[in-house]
Amino acid sequence: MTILVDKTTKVIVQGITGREGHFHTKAMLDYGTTILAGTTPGKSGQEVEGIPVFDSVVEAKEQFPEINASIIFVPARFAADATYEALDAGLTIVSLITEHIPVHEEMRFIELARRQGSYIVGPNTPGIITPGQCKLGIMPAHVFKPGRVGLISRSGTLTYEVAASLTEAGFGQSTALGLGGDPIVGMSFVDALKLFEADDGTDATVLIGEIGGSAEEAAATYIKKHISKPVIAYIAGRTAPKGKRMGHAGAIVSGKTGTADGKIKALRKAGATVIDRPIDVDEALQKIL
Amino acid sequence: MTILVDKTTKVIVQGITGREGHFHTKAMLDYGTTILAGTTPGKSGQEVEGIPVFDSVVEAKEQFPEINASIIFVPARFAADATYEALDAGLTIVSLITEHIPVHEEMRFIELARRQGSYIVGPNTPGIITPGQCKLGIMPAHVFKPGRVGLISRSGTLTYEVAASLTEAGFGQSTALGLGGDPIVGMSFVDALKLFEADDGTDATVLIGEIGGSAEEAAATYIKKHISKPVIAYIAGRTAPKGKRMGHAGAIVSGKTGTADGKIKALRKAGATVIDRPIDVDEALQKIL
Amino acid sequence: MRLFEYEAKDAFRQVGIPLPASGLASTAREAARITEDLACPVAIKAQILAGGRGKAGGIKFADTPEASKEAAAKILKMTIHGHPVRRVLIEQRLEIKQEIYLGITIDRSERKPVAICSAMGGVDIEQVAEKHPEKIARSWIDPILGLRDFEARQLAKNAGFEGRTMLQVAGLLLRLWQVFIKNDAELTEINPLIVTPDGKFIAADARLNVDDNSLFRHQALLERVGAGISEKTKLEQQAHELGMTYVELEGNIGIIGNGAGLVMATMDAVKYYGGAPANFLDVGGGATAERMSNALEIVLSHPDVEAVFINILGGITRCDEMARGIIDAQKTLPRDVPIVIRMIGTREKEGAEILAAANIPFLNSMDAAAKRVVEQVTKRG
Amino acid sequence: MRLFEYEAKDAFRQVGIPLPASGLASTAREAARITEDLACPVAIKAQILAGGRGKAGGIKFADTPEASKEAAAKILKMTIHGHPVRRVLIEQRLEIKQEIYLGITIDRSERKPVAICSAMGGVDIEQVAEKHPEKIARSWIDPILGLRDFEARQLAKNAGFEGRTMLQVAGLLLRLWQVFIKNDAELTEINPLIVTPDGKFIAADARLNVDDNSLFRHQALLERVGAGISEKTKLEQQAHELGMTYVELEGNIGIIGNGAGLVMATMDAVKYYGGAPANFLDVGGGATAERMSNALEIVLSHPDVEAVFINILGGITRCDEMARGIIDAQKTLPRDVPIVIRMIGTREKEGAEILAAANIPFLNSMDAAAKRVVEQVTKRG
Repeated sequence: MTILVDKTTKVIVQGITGREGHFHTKAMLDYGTTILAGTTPGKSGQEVEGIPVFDSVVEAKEQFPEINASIIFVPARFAADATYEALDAGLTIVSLITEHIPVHEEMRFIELARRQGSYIVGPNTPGIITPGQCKLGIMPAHVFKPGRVGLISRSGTLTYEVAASLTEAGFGQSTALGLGGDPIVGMSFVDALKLFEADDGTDATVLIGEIGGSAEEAAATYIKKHISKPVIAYIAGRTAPKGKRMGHAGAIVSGKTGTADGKIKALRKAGATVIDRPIDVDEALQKIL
Repeated sequence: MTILVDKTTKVIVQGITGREGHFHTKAMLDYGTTILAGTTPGKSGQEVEGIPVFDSVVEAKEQFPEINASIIFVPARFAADATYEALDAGLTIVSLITEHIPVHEEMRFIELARRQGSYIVGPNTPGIITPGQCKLGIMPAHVFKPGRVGLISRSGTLTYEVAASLTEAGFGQSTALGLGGDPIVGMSFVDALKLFEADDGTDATVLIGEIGGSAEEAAATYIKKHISKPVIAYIAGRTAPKGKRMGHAGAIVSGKTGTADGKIKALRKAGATVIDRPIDVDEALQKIL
Repeated sequence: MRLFEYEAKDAFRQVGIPLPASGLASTAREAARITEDLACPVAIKAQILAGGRGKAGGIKFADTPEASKEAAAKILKMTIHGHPVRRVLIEQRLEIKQEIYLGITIDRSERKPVAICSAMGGVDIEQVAEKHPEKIARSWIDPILGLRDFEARQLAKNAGFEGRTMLQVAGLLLRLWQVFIKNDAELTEINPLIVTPDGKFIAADARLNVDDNSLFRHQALLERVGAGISEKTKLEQQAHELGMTYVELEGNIGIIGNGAGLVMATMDAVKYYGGAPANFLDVGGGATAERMSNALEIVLSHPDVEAVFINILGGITRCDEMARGIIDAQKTLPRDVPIVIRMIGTREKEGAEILAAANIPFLNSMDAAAKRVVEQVTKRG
Repeated sequence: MRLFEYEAKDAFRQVGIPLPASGLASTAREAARITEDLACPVAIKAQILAGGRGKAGGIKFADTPEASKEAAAKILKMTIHGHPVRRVLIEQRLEIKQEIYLGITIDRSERKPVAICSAMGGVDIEQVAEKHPEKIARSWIDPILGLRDFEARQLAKNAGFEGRTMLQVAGLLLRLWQVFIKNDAELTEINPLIVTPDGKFIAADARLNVDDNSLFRHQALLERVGAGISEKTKLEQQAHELGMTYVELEGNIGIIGNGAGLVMATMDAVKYYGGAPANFLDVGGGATAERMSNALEIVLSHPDVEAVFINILGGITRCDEMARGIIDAQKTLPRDVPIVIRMIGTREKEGAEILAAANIPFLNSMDAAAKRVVEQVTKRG
């Protein structure tokens, strides 16, 4: 009915006693997310908003074996370890809010997640929300409404922008997720498109991309081959200057991918509807659904 | 009918152009082992005893995809890499002859083998022989004869000693293998006992242990629970002095395991026949079979 | 963070990658003395945090200390692509039989390091990649296991090397991998790796970019960053130190927003209505009033800016904080330009009250705001 | 290879494990000067490659430089468990609130590193392990992923530490893991890790054993080995340098064989017939004639040896080589003792011919040979 999270999701908040952790624990609880435990090493025994704090995920799982998802607010230097810990404890959904994590650590925990089949959403993500059921993130909840449009984005605030447009136009969302703003992220457009395609609660997917990398090009290839549901895409950064080149290696690896034009062309060619402005999502969906 | 290797085994010799590699390639070929290829990085295109030499296992496998086992004669500094290479190429049996490999590397490639379900026999092993079918090792072949007794040993020369006694007494071997003389080895008594138990070509197993470690104690525990076929055991080192203590940690980890007496008691308790001298294996088998 | 060539070469030296004999000079006299010590023909190479110095005249050759002094004097007066040359590297000049390319970077789509090797190295490597992609061998590396010896050999072989040469190139790839790992690199390159007529392999140029997010575990680099030496312009550097991302552009409409994607979308919207952004400024997530106030100051330091579009979509970022920042900044702004504010999201009501109290209007729609700010500039112009 | 305490502490210092202030002295005068510099009560600790020095009087305490000088002079004259004391470590004496045990070694049966932590550290840790196994927490470490922070914290917690102390102990475990990895250690221990009355954690003793097979990648240690400093006796060291393993025992029958298991079985067989082995000597795999000849010399250097049993089972090792070695050795042997040879396996026929030509008898059965050698000694006795 939705992807990744729903009303059965049982959450642990890693870094719950920190400023952000505490603030968003309250916001998620207010939204109705089932949070069973939190961790901050060394602070076992405390409580935050009535939620018990443990030294480790494993200890929390001893008391609440039903925990299956984590949201991580741990500072950058310790966030990789928190992610390893969540994976090691067998959690299948990790919403990794922290930004500025060393990229070498990111590659390692993403590889580990891939091996065990867990999803890491992020790092540097606003998280995941299944409106009306579960918010595993830091997004302003009021711009989202339950519905049947899937929303995937590489950008945080732009997700809210588009969600607000959708909601205003009467199109609720099945699930919305930010993939994360870092060059390396756990979940890709392709991973999310695959889940939305299989989800009978989703009629169409809105994909919000931006310049840089080749995630949108990969999505286009995948859409062409495997996606039957309509895809609407918006690519930010058409007018942005070319980013600084990452040596010859960067040019060799990325080839001609990375520009807004290239991404837009690839997505159009794959059958997606590409819109020029976030507000155009309304009209595009009207035509399709 | 046998374990690990038989007449269908297709072998690659890693380090084939070295002195030992070359010598034993000839000996294995003489024995009838099917060797399809050899490797020595940088020497692709050469031949050794009529066997083509490749730069890498992957390249050899391109030409001979049926290769499933490797024997490694690569010098200690490079042997770990050769083992990673064999595992990466998907080989399921690796007979690792080289000794003096750094123990940290050993732990790593043994862990990798465990993950993918490949067997590493050794390091520092004489290898594996299924008499009359396949010799994937450096043992003097004439002391082995085809038959129905499985032979597992931690020691090289002691394996030959017992094999010679068995052969002389008319007990041939289904398969004989040296687990390797290093403190850390890939295959354990338990792994081998499990295979012999399942092998309908084996009637009884001879286990040759020695002081140090707790592999024999682990074998005893396993025999008691899972092994229905007779096990005859010989433990070398009853009169050896206690080895030098490996700090407090060594004592904490090993506890009371490691002595010949302890191992003998454990094996007797598990129902194994423990013999005092290698030549007693004949009499012991006569009684049992 | 990009390192200077000489810094990258220090990192190379630590893992045993062979380098030309060299010395670093910040004056022409030093250059002469180093050349005398080296006692061989030398290359004098501008040390700047940008590429393309060769074509810009930043590399010269000299056979004598006097010629080296003269060349260094010239280069040390240059500014290349906006970067003043403060130091030159004086290096033994090498005879070249072959130029090889070796590089390791991060493949974003695979989320893995990728090692790249080509027997056709040199300045034209990107053209080789485009026209003869088969001449460029790649190998993706398991980020947990790292580059193994056999993988390095296979990569060298795939690039066309054989026998002993294959082993030598593989050995250098493994050392380059050490550089990559030890320095938390995003990128490291040897281009060209020179093969001399007598068969030696020497890294003639060196490139090393370190992941900014890893600087906390590289004390020495942190100190250099503290000293303000980087490839960024002054305003970019200033913004960076304040926790924001700022990039200067050619237009006249200042752009401030929270979140890179939103800022890009804002620029696109401005362009959609015929305007031209003067900059990209992302205040980042959870910005404070002070940061917003700093952001406005930075944007207005750019003399071309005729109007500013502030686009706030509150998530972690709170509208009330942003509103306070705007009001604080307006008290001390150097110039009076129209500011168009779009604000929705977390604490929108509180933010609205703060702006209303100060008589500052704002809009809810990004699109409408983009249209308005373009009108402001057109009206003025 | 076992390192001296001060060497282990150097390795600890490099990863930031806190240590007492200290200095190394090889004379009593140096000890006095170091004590003066430290300006605090000190411990004077014998630096030997063996345990149990405390109970043997190898650790003394002093409050003044004079007392330190006196204590050092005494210790520097000692020989502890066969090891002459060449140096003493002069260390700031610590006040002790608690003694903690931290160790990492290799678990042979799990084929993984295991980290061990106990709040009841100190010299009696092994008794704690025996009587209160629940007081000893262990954590097996994935050899590819290494010890992760969260695992170190869990281990500290399982050992009974909580809150800030848990984090501190975990931090030290992670540093000890760095020592383990960087040094290719078989074992590294801090015992005791002292907690001072003001809550500081300091490694009072340090243990580090490096894997002999990894020495090629630890140049500094290789050099020390080259200098002949080790925990082995002179003969053991000599055999080691020749590529053999030799251990001195109490009996009178010299034992030589190829392969550790076979040598042990040979000793067991000698014992079975009432004899007593004088040593364990494994010539190793693929030994040459020269090595066999050296082996005989080493065994006969032991004055108690009255007969020698050479047990060769040819695999990699070739009987002809061994036969040649025996003949070479006999020409120059210091003493004339009966030598019983058992020989089968690779090139047995060639070996037999060589021995026959020299009129040296040999047997095929290990058991028969064991019986014969015991008879030889009994006959003589």
